[in-house]
Amino acid sequence: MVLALYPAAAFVWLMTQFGSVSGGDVVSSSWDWVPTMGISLSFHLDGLSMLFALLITGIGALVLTYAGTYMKGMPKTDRFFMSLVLFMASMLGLVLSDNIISLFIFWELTSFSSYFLIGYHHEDKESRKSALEALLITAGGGLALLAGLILLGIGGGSMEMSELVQRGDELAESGLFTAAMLLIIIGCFTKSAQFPFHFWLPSAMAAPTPVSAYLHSATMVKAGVYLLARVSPVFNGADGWHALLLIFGGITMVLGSMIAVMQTDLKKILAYTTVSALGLLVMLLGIGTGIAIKAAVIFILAHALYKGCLFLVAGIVDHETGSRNIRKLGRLFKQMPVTGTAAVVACLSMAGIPPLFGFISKEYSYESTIGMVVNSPLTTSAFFITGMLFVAAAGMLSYMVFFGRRNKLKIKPHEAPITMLAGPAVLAVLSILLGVFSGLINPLLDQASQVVFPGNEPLNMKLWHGINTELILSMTTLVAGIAAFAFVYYNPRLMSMIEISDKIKPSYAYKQTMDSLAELAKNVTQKVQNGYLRVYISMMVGTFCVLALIVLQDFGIPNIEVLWSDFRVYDIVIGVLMIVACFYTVVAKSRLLAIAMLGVVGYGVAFVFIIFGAPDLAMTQILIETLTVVLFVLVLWKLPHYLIFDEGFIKFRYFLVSALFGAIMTWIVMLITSYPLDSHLKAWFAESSYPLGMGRNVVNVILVDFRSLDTLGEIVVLGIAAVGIYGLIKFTTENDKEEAI
Amino acid sequence: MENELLLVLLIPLLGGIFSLFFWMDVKRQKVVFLISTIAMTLAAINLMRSVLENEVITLQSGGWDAPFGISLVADYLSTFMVLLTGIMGLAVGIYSLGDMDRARMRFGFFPLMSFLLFSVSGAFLSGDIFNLYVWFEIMLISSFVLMALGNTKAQLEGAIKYVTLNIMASIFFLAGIGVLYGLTGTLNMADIALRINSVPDEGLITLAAVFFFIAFGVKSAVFPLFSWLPASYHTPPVAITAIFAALLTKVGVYAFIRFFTLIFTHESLFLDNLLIFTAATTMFIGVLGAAAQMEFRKILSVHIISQIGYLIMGLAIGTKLAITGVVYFIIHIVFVKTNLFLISGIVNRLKGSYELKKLGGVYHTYPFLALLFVISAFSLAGFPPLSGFWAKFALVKAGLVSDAYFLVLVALATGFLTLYSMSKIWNEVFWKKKPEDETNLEVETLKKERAGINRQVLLPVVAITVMSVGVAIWAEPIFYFAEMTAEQLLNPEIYIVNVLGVAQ
Amino acid sequence: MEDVLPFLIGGLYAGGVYLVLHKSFVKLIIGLIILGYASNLMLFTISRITRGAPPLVPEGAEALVEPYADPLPQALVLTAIVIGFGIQAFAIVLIKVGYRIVATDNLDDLNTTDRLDD
Amino acid sequence: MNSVILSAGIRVLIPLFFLFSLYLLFRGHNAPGGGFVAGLVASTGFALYAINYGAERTRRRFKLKPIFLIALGLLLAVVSGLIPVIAGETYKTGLWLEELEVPIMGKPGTPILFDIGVYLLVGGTVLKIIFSLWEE
Repeated sequence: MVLALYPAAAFVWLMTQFGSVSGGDVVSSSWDWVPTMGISLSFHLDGLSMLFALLITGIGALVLTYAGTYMKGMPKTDRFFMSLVLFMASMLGLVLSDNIISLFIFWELTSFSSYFLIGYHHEDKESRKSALEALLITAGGGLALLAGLILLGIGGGSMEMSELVQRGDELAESGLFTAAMLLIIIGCFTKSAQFPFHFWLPSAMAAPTPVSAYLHSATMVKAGVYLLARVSPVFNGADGWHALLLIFGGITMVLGSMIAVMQTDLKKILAYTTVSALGLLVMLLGIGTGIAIKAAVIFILAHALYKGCLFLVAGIVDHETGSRNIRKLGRLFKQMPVTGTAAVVACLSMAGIPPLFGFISKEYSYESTIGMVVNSPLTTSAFFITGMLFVAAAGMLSYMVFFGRRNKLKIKPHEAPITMLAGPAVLAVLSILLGVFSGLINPLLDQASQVVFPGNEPLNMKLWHGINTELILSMTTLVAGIAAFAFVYYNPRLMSMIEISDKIKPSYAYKQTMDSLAELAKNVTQKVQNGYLRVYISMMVGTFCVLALIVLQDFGIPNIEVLWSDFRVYDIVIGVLMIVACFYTVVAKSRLLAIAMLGVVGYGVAFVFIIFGAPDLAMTQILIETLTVVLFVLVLWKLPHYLIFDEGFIKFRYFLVSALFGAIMTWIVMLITSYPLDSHLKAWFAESSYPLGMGRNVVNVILVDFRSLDTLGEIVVLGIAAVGIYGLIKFTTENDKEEAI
Repeated sequence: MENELLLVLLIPLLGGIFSLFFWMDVKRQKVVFLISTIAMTLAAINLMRSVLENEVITLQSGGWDAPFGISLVADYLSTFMVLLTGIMGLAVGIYSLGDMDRARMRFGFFPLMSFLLFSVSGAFLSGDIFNLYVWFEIMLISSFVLMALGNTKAQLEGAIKYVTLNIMASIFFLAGIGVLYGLTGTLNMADIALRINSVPDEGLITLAAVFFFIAFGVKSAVFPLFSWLPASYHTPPVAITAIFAALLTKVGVYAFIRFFTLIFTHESLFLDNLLIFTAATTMFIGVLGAAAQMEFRKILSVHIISQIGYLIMGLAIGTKLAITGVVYFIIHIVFVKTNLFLISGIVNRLKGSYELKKLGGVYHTYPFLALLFVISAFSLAGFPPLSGFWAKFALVKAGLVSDAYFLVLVALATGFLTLYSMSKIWNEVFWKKKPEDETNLEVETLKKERAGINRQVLLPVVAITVMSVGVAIWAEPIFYFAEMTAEQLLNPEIYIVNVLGVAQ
Repeated sequence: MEDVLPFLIGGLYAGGVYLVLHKSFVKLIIGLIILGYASNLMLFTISRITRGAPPLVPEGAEALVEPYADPLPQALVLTAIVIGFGIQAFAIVLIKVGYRIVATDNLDDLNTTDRLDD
Repeated sequence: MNSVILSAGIRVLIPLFFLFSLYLLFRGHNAPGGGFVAGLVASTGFALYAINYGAERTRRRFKLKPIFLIALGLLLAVVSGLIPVIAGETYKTGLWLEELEVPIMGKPGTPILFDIGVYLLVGGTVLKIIFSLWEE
């Protein structure tokens, strides 16, 4: 409750700026955050930001007050309020940011904090699912948005929105323009629940009602609309911009309102009408004429006022009666007169009845579609259908809950406490007040429309425009809407009358996508990570062979003719002996033979060292070889009897891989040794060993002096190996006995 | 100056040696380890200070001029990696004081950790390819032993694969050293960088690069060479996994960066494409692996792979901005990934399991732990304003500036799947109610809960979280440093001149 | 012999890889050891070899007298041999202990740690 | 394995092995040999002893624990590099007593000290491994 003071204070501060911003001034401040990356925290308060900021702080204060009572007695409210305040702050940051990256940061923060708000009832599986759905969709769109914003920044050469909007032409030529636009649109569509991403919003009704009232009517879902409005000076007129917004906005709008009237859950009705309203806004932005922008700006405010109010009312009803089913509710007005009045006022605004603010908004909408150049009958009828269904929905929300049939409730409802009533009451009063005295808000909305559509004609809201096409349309809508409501009212099974196959719903597509993603993840992982060591090894060796062959194809097969030029018998003998021993090691059927042959190979290597002037190596090799064989013998009798034989085909495949590998290595050695070696090191060691290193055995001098660091490392390896072997052998057997060695 | 460099290596080495003298005396080993790791971190800070002043510090071991002896080189990148090594060693060390079982301590856990830190720092500082091989081998043997220490069935199974595949990688490494020496007749990296231009055919250099690609590819766990990692990383106690996750694959990546900015700088379409392919597949297949797992630590381990993909992506793009992103990304994942591992360990202490199915309800009972997890997990998923966002942002921007749209697409999709896998953990471990059917486990759990969180295990987690949030909020100095590092890496002359004295 | 060595190296590499691709514990370790020989020999050979003439400074002389073998690769190979020994020794014991605890003689059975649990 | 002849033989052999290993160690700087090879030879001697008398008795006979040898060897190797640092030189710079000429070894200096460290460590390592395996 006390928390409500923060947004209230911010609201008051904003109001102090009201005059100057309405006058067209821009309040801004900036702080370099990460200049290396071109990111600053720069804030910018113009008409559009002001409109949103007022909504965020104003409704925020009301919602916090409301939630203080609503959430009483629920668990972990402190975490809840923490998330809510975080959300509020980030939402405010979003609409005030001028730097597109800091805007994005706040954008993501709203997704983040809303995840926790939607998942408040996290022990409930559905709640978790809804929260995740909302998170994944908005964050997925966020990724597109990030790419889009960066492209925008690269194309426009600035990260500041206020500069970018002035560089529309420059951007249009940059080639990144269309990509940036598409990506930003995707981001906004996900956030603002546009078709086909709309379904997360109704699911998000799993959140406590104050959250829905705040996030899902007035603020978060409008962020997408806000950003579209913000960038529309850049994209207005671009190919595809209008068409995309019109088509998707239109579908969302009509679909949303149609589904809304088929619902019985109060919050679901509100959610779908919100979806529809967001579609309407996107569509208006898509029309993009001066008048459409005005309509959009007005509708943003109108919708926030009545929808916020209705959500709060729904919360009160739910709270006091324990039910949100409109078929079970009814005649609550007597017990809840204040709530009922607020709801009725809000519904009238929603239905677009004068003198409420919603009426003005509807007039402007009609005006903008009538003024459209192309397709106006189609858009007009879309508006008409939506308007009609809005009227019906308004009837459902007010008449069916507060009047109409007797309710089927077990408990006797009573009016909510004042703290909960304040919110809906204030919002309802505002709906009336701004409708009658639209001049109060006119300058601000005018500024906002100027921001979205630079050079727009001044806005001049009036309740009464005289009798014109818009008014006639409006009235017809009303009549049709009442008829629609009657139809809904007397057909309680409307929902089941129209069967829509699950499979064509986007939510089904989402589920399918997530499932198939999980499936794909599983399949790929099982294939790549199948648990067979030999497959891993062959992947490694195979990769090497492929890469090496690609490189080696530029080189010819080295010349082998020199091979027999200078041969000595014992060389050949040793070579052949080693090859044979190696062969026997490979094919031996007994462990002992294999190890004996291995020893032969090892001593053979030592012999090679002797031939080529490396006595130290030979000595070491011989000693090591002996030790290895001893080691082997020590552990051999603990090892499995030889050997499991693989099937012939696999064996053959492995044979091919290893033969190829061997051949490549031979090829490489011959290739490299066919070039002369730059031997500046060799010469230096030859000369310096005795005078500088005080030793005649150059190899030893290198080991203990010139490159003694290597030797140090080498002995560390040995020491660790000893510790490791000790641990391997003793760990299980003598776990905690005191150790003697 | 050169002794400042010496200290960061000498301290952990002496720490390890003295721990060996106190064999089986766990108490003294603890003290030695703690002192030496703190001292090492301080020495690393000191070295960083000094490197910031002097750009590059070189220690010519034995006083022999390069390229005849072995050079140890501290430039921005390597110093920064050493500093991270110190910090993570200290953090994980403190954690293990509270978490590691006594038996493992008695069988050399502390000296092994010291040697591991010693070898990792050595690998970062080495300026000589064969010497680098030696550091790799010390690192390998100590990680082998740490991996297997305890002889549980899972550990041994994992260790056999880990050991085999890494020995194979060493074989490629050694062969690669042979090829490079055979081509240039020298081992000093700076000297090679100079002489590689006179190799008769650039194809030969590419051939050498293939060897190192395999060797470092295995160490850093890129596709299709990463198989050892999912097979083994989750098997030892969590402190060991955490230090491996923090450092070992990063050494591979470091070697990649070093070799591909210093030595293999010739124009090669083949290598460019190879890196791009590797980056994309590693990112994506890695994160798919994480999405498929249902065990806390396995998700985290497999996920390491996808982040290596990001780092390779930066290297593949190769511009200054991209390398800057890579440097920042390294800080980010080292902090965040280590932290997540440690948190999984704490959850295991509390609830007695790593299986998502058996866990639940942690958010309810341990909100603070949940908060720590949320910060790290969402940071990993790239949520702003946490460090993961900056890391992703820099790389994505670098990709878009350089028209690497394909890589950016994969990177973003990977980010999405990362979010998916992290939220899976969050859902199952923290939000979900604890499954009630296993009553026996419950009793056991209660017993464990009393031991539960102690100061030693919580302190490092909190500290790392603070640091990771710190580098996000104060991203500017880090990015500034990262940019300097990138600049230094992209101008190898600085390195060469400093190591060889003068350009020859 | 200089010309035989590349083939010998190739043969050792091939034999080693062929062995490690088997399912048997013992073959795995023998294969790794052979691969170790192969890479040591490769490092030795590829750095160019000189017959006879170990790099020992004769009494009375100050420097090596031509022809002499390049001492540097020898030092490297020596280090590599020793390191290889340490690591192989550990691997041998690891495999032995692994065999005892995992209780299978088929490497293909070692796949519990990779398995996806669902 | 406790045959009298073998025992007697080993009793003679062990000092021989030991002396030979020292010889290899010190001549290493000027002729084939060196700390590593020498360490292996020395430990082979002890290993023979162990084979004959069993690890338990060998261990009792030689008071030094292998792990101590390992640590000592490492320490010696490190310190041999540190002495020049104290003298103001770079790490591991060879310091020589130039005027001294010892038979077999040549001039004594820190690199020789380093080699002795290698020798001790190798001995300790091999003993540790063999004892571990033997006792199992």
